[in-house]
Amino acid sequence: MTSRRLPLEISAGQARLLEVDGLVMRYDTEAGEVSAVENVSFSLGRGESMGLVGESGCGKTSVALSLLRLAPENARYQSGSVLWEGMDLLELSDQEMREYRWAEISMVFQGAMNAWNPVYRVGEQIREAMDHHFDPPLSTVETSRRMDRLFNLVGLDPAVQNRYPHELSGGMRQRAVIAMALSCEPKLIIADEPTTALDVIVQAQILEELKEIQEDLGLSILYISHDMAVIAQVTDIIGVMYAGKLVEFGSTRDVFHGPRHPYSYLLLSSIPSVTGPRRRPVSLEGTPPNLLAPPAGCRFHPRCPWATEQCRTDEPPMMQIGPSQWAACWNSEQVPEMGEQLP
Amino acid sequence: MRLRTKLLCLLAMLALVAAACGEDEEAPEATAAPATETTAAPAPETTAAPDEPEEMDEPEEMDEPEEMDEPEEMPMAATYRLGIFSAPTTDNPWAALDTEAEIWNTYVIPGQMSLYTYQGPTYTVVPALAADASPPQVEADGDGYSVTVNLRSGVTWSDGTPITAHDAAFTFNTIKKYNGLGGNFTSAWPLARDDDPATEEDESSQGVSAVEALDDLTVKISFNFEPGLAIWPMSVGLGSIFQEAFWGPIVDESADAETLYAASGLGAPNASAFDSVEWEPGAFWRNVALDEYYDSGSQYTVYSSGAVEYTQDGATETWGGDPGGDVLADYTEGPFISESIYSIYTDQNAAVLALTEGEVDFLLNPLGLQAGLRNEILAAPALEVAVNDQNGMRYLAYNTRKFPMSQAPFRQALACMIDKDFMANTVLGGTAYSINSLVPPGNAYWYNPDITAPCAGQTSQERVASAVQIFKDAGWTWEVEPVWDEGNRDVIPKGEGLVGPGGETIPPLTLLAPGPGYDPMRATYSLFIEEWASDLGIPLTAEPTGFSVIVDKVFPPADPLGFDMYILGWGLTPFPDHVFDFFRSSRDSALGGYNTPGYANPAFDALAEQFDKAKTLAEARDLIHQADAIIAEDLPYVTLFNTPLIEAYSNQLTFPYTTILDGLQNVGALTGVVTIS
Amino acid sequence: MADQRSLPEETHTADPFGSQPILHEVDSWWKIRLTLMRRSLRENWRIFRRSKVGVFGLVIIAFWAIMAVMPTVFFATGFWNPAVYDPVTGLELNPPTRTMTMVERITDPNTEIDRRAVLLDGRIPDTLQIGDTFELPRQPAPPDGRHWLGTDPLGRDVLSQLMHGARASFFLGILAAVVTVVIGTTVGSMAAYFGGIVDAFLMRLADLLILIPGLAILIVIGAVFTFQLWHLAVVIGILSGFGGTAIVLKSQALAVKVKPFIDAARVAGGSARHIIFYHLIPNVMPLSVLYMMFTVTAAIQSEAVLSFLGVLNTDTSWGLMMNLARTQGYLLQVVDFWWLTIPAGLSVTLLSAAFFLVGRGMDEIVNPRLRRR
Amino acid sequence: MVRYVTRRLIQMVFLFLVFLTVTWFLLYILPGDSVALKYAGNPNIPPEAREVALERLGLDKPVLIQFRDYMFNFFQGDLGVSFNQYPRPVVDIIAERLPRTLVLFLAALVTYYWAGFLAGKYLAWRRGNRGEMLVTIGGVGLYSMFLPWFAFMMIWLFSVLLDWLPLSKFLDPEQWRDAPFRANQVFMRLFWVTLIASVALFASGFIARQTRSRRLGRTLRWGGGALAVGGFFFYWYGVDSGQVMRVYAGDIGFHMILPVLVLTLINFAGVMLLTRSSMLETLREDYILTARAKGLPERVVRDRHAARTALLPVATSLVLAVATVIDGGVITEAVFSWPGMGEILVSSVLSEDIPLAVGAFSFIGILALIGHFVVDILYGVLDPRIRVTEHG
Repeated sequence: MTSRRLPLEISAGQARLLEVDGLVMRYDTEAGEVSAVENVSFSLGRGESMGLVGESGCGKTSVALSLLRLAPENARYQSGSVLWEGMDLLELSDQEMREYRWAEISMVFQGAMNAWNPVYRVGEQIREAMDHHFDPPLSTVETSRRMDRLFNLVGLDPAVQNRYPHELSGGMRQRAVIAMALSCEPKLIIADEPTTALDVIVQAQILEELKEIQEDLGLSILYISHDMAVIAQVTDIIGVMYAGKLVEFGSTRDVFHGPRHPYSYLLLSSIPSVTGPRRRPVSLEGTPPNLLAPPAGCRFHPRCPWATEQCRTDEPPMMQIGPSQWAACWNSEQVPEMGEQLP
Repeated sequence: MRLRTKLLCLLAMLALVAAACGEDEEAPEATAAPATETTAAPAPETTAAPDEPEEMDEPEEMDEPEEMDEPEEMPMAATYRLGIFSAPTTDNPWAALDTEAEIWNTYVIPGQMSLYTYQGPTYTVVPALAADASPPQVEADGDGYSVTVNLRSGVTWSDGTPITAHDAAFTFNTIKKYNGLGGNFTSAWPLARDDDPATEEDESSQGVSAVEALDDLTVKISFNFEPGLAIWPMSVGLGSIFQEAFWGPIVDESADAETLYAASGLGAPNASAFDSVEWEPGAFWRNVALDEYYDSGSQYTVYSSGAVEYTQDGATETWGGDPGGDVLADYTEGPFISESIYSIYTDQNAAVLALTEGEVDFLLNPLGLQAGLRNEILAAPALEVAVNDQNGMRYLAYNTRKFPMSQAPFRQALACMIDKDFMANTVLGGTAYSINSLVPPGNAYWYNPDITAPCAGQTSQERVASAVQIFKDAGWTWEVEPVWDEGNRDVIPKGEGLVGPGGETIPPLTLLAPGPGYDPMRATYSLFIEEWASDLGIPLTAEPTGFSVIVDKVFPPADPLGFDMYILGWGLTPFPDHVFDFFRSSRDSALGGYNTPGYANPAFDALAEQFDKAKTLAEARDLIHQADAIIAEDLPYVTLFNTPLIEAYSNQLTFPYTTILDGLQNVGALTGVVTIS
Repeated sequence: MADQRSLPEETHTADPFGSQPILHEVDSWWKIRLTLMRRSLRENWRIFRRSKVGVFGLVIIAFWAIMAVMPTVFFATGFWNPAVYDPVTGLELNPPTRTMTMVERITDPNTEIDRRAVLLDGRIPDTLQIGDTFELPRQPAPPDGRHWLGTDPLGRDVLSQLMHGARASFFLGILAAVVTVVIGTTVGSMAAYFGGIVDAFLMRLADLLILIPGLAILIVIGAVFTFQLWHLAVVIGILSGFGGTAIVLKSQALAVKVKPFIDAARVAGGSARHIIFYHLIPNVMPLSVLYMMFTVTAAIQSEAVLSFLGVLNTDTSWGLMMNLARTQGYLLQVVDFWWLTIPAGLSVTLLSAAFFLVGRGMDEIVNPRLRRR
Repeated sequence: MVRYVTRRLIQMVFLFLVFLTVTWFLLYILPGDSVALKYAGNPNIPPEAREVALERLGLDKPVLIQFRDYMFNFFQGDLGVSFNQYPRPVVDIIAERLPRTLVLFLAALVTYYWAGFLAGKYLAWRRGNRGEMLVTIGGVGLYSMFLPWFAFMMIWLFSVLLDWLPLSKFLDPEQWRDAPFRANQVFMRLFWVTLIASVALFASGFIARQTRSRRLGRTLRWGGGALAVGGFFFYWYGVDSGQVMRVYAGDIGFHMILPVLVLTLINFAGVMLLTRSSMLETLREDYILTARAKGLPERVVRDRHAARTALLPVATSLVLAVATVIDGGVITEAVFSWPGMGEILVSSVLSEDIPLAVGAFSFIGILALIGHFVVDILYGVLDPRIRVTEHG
């Protein structure tokens, strides 16, 4: 299958910061080869924010880790490229890649508690990143000045840096994680489930702050979440992944209002809408496929209510549906409008 | 961080080691400065003959000039390095004779004086402090008895002061002060009870009532009964005498024996040619030769008859009868070494390595070397070997208080089945030899060569026949009589339903023996005895078990019927009064004695009474021979086997004799007369 | 499996029965349970197989298991005559001999006898003159066609002893392990389930057992009783089961205790005993089996050391073989008498290492966090 | 926290009492008694002498009185006098033996934990490496080696064949002839000097960790380290008392090499496998991924993040092992002729020397109790998470 880069007019005029092109990544396991990321392509510009959604195990985190080349050691990149400002990250040496990490792309990990090493103070762990990425190294005074600024930026008392991770509340920890992600002035932050473990109020605050920081600093952010609501709130572009494949891609607005892939549709419909028209929540039946032996044709066909014979045999390519919307479905026209009752 | 800490600690440790080892040239200076008390030079002082090529690679032996204060006639001055297997526990000679009566303490602590002493290699009793060639006779004296002993002049303590009758009296009074003390004191110096007169029945009331110094060189020992040979001279005559000048003040201050034992005895005057100067607990003990030893240069000639010719300052005495037979030893008293160092090896295998590697010259071990080392020590060019009889025995004991062990025919028939030579030569692979008498052949004076094993020299077939005959003669019967089947070389059928002459059936019997972990020889032996017993139809089960389990069942008098048979071993003394102690009815273990079989034989007891009163060695020997013969016939014990005592020593050593009962270890590896080339 | 971070969190307590808490009233309950067990066994075997060291250990154990069975076969088929090959009372009556020559000064102790050797060996007539030759039976004898691993100083077959020793080791190890598991799981589960005073009592008791120095206490007990193999097994089982294992299993059981299926069982009217034995114990069992393996290793080693020290009262064991070599002075004559020390020493190492390796392999089953991704 | 510690202390005392009681009675019920065992082999000792001996040792009194007296004295600091080395106080004997055992086994412990930790760390880090199986099997093989036999083989190799190291014992008698010190003084000095140096090292590292400034921290860390090591050497080379003792300390150190080597080879695999498991678990933690994402060099990720946290269970087991050093020496001490506490333990039990045996046991018990207590505290120091849970 040929890979096609998706032209994105949505944010035309900006230089592409990140272009992922036909990325195929597999895990070697004893049970066989797991097809974790299958021909995924997308791109992201400066200052844009993008969301990747999908169920657990659909490969969104694998994509994110691929950007940092941090996938587990049994991962193999079959084909495709990850271009960062035109340079293929997959071609870099380990040493070069290490220099890229955090300085260019940093990450806010899911489950902020586990992202902290419990035996070191928060400040130490942030300082550590700065120590390795500034050349010439920052002076001690400069480091602590920056540190104070970072903590102020994420709305934390700078005194927090002298505390241990477990001494902080969930919200504080997550803010500190963001501070850490910002510490080396990256151009892109990957936020992997940044708010999953938090209560709704803190969640909203943090998302708001992230958004502000993004705008202030002109950052790009790649959000990764299974929570459509979160994505809708903060992103410009959205990609929906299913079983290692990107099934729908487009501006957040378009995809939310008119999903054209059955999976996106069902995913969105499963969220009860509080504000929109009242509708019966639709449940997504079945379980995601076993990626050791993914189904032939469209990977979603076993669970798709609109599946046809073609879906079982031929894999649908990414097709442009609207001006800023693409979907990989043979029968995208059959997908009902949001709010319509299912037949 | 912790990791680095550990690393640095380790490095520091290693560096320290390297530093300390690498800079030996600084060592003497560092040592010399604070060296304190001893007479010997701090640095290694041994000298080797310069033409000895083997010594060339040990530079420190060449460095120092020869010690000049050694007596002129001494050919060599060297360090005698000995290995011992357990750390000494005390340096106090009193404690070493009482509570700390361990062989390891005895090896290292220089000996005290006594009136008479054993002379190796024949164990003849010869004068030490006493002047009379043979012990004077006990005479009636008022209510009791006494003996007056004249002492030699010129016998000195290691501090140079003469040993006098006052020291002997002091020793006795000290023992008396502490109510007899314990351990070896009790047997060497039996204490007369003051309150009630001695009686024949109560042996514990008999003893020494006083020891007085009539003058410096005359001591009078009083008894409250008429002592036999076993008490005078064999106990009291050999008892240790301590120096009053040193110990007197300590004894005065010590309200109880505990305080006396707690006093340090390092450097206390003794009567040997050595002084203890250094004790590093758990590591080594060092004795240094005296500059002036009273007996130095005396000549000893020992004959196989037991006689000893002693020449000091040109005057010759003859001890222990008329010289006769071969000359077993002919030597001059030393010391010819400057010091002896006793190193502690807690494992025998490590000690043997030390011996073959030349780290020590001799290993002091009451058990000698292991039989399996034969090849190794024979192959070692630098080692000489001495093999000797052990004064001991492994034996099978019957509980004669119980049926069927109470029946002599039963004991005899089972003993008849036991083929001791087969066991020793074949099963034990020649590492043991069978014995028949209660006094082993190595104890030549007392050994009774006429005693043979039951059914000696018979084949298996004949043994079965003899055993069956013994039972039949005594009126025992079988349901199925055991028959030897020559074709299968086995007893087929085995005996069944053996009953006594009165129709008594035999209850299941147990044979206790040390487990294979403690002594594989006796464990295996017990299994063979079980097999032979079952051939005859005796329901005997061998039960190899813990040593202390057997001791507990056999010795305390709580339940004299608590065992059937057992196998253990004895280590013995040169004077074989054990022959009577083990079997006379008054020493029944139920009464706290050592007659574990509960053997009661009036004829034997009568011999024992005579032995108590015996005055001469010849008389005592005759009684021992008779007693030994009775036991060999009546068999409350079946003596089984003995192991030779194998000793190896550096070929640099020269001993005046190496053939001696219980080996060279029993005479302290002859530190006083050994020479080292 | 695809995505490292979205793996369902595997825990120690993946409970195959958790979904059927009410099934215990049903007749087919056992059948279901058996099926589940078989399935989980198959799954566990699949995981275990991946651990090379575990499989390696299993192969060694299998080898020794065969060794342990062999004597029975040899005796039953008459290949071995018990009178000769019995490990305790067997005796080679016709040992190989060698011809020795009496010499003045020895060069080769294997073919020549020093004059001094006459004294060393009771079987050599002391009338022998220099130059005479003499046939001397060899005991211990080196390996030959009859005795593949030679004979020991008492003329017994080493191979037979080795095989019987394997039997003793298995018996000891497995008995100790079973005692460990029974005590460890019961005590751990009870402490976890009841908590409070029961917990405090049991755990303090466990602390007490941990305080006791193992080897010394075994020697004490060895002095009290006629210490046989099974005594040792039980004591080691109790020490390790009640001590360390119970404490680990208790924390495990505590984790299980808060799982929903326990509540469900309690709501369904399960008695304390029922819950402990049917729900808690099966769930801590895998971990306890792991400890069982380590107990086997410890038991084999303790036996060897105690026998070596001569404290234990057994007929045949590897430690006892070493003890005999030690007390007879063959321990350091590795080159000349290798068959007395190397086979036994190596066997102790091999078998205890094998159980340890199997334990390592099982660790990966029990502790999924150790598995390869 | 205070309440927790108090409660623990009370529990410890109670536990110790029970332990003492159990041990005492266990030894008491042994068949026979010290006197019987001692006199069983000597037929020349009359029965009266045995009674004298029994009375002297207090063994003629009723059991409960004996026990009461023992406990009463014990808690007044009087462990009684040894039966077998009468009238030597038990405390004296232990004081004679303890320093040797401590120095040897602590040195071995530190070495094999260090070796095991390093090996385990690399094993986990290079998981799946071809060497992994080899190292594991080799390590386990050594771990299950039959200690006495292995020790002899090593002695044979290093002392006989290669002749590099001394055969056994802890000193060379000929070198110690007229030594101005007793070996125990040297052992104690070795112990203290090394301990002070280690504590100084640890403390400087600890303080360095607390400081805000990195540069100061680094200076402190290395400065403290240099000072500790320098001080260590200065003591042995510069200070008079150290200089004089150095030769003797060196001799002891030289004799320690082989036993430490043997113990290390036998034991490191246990630590190695523990570290490996612990490290493998740690490597699955998210913060390792974070550390990598931060672009930290692999060495930093491994040592600072993975190994540091993986150290926790290893350190715990180290402290517990310290508590058991005394009884671990039974075989080693015998083989290397290093008479220490292990030898006491066995010989006192075998000769039924109750006061000495109970004394030695109680020492082990106290050490073990303290060890468990320290583990709890140490966990708090190493893992900041614990500190808080304790408060709450």
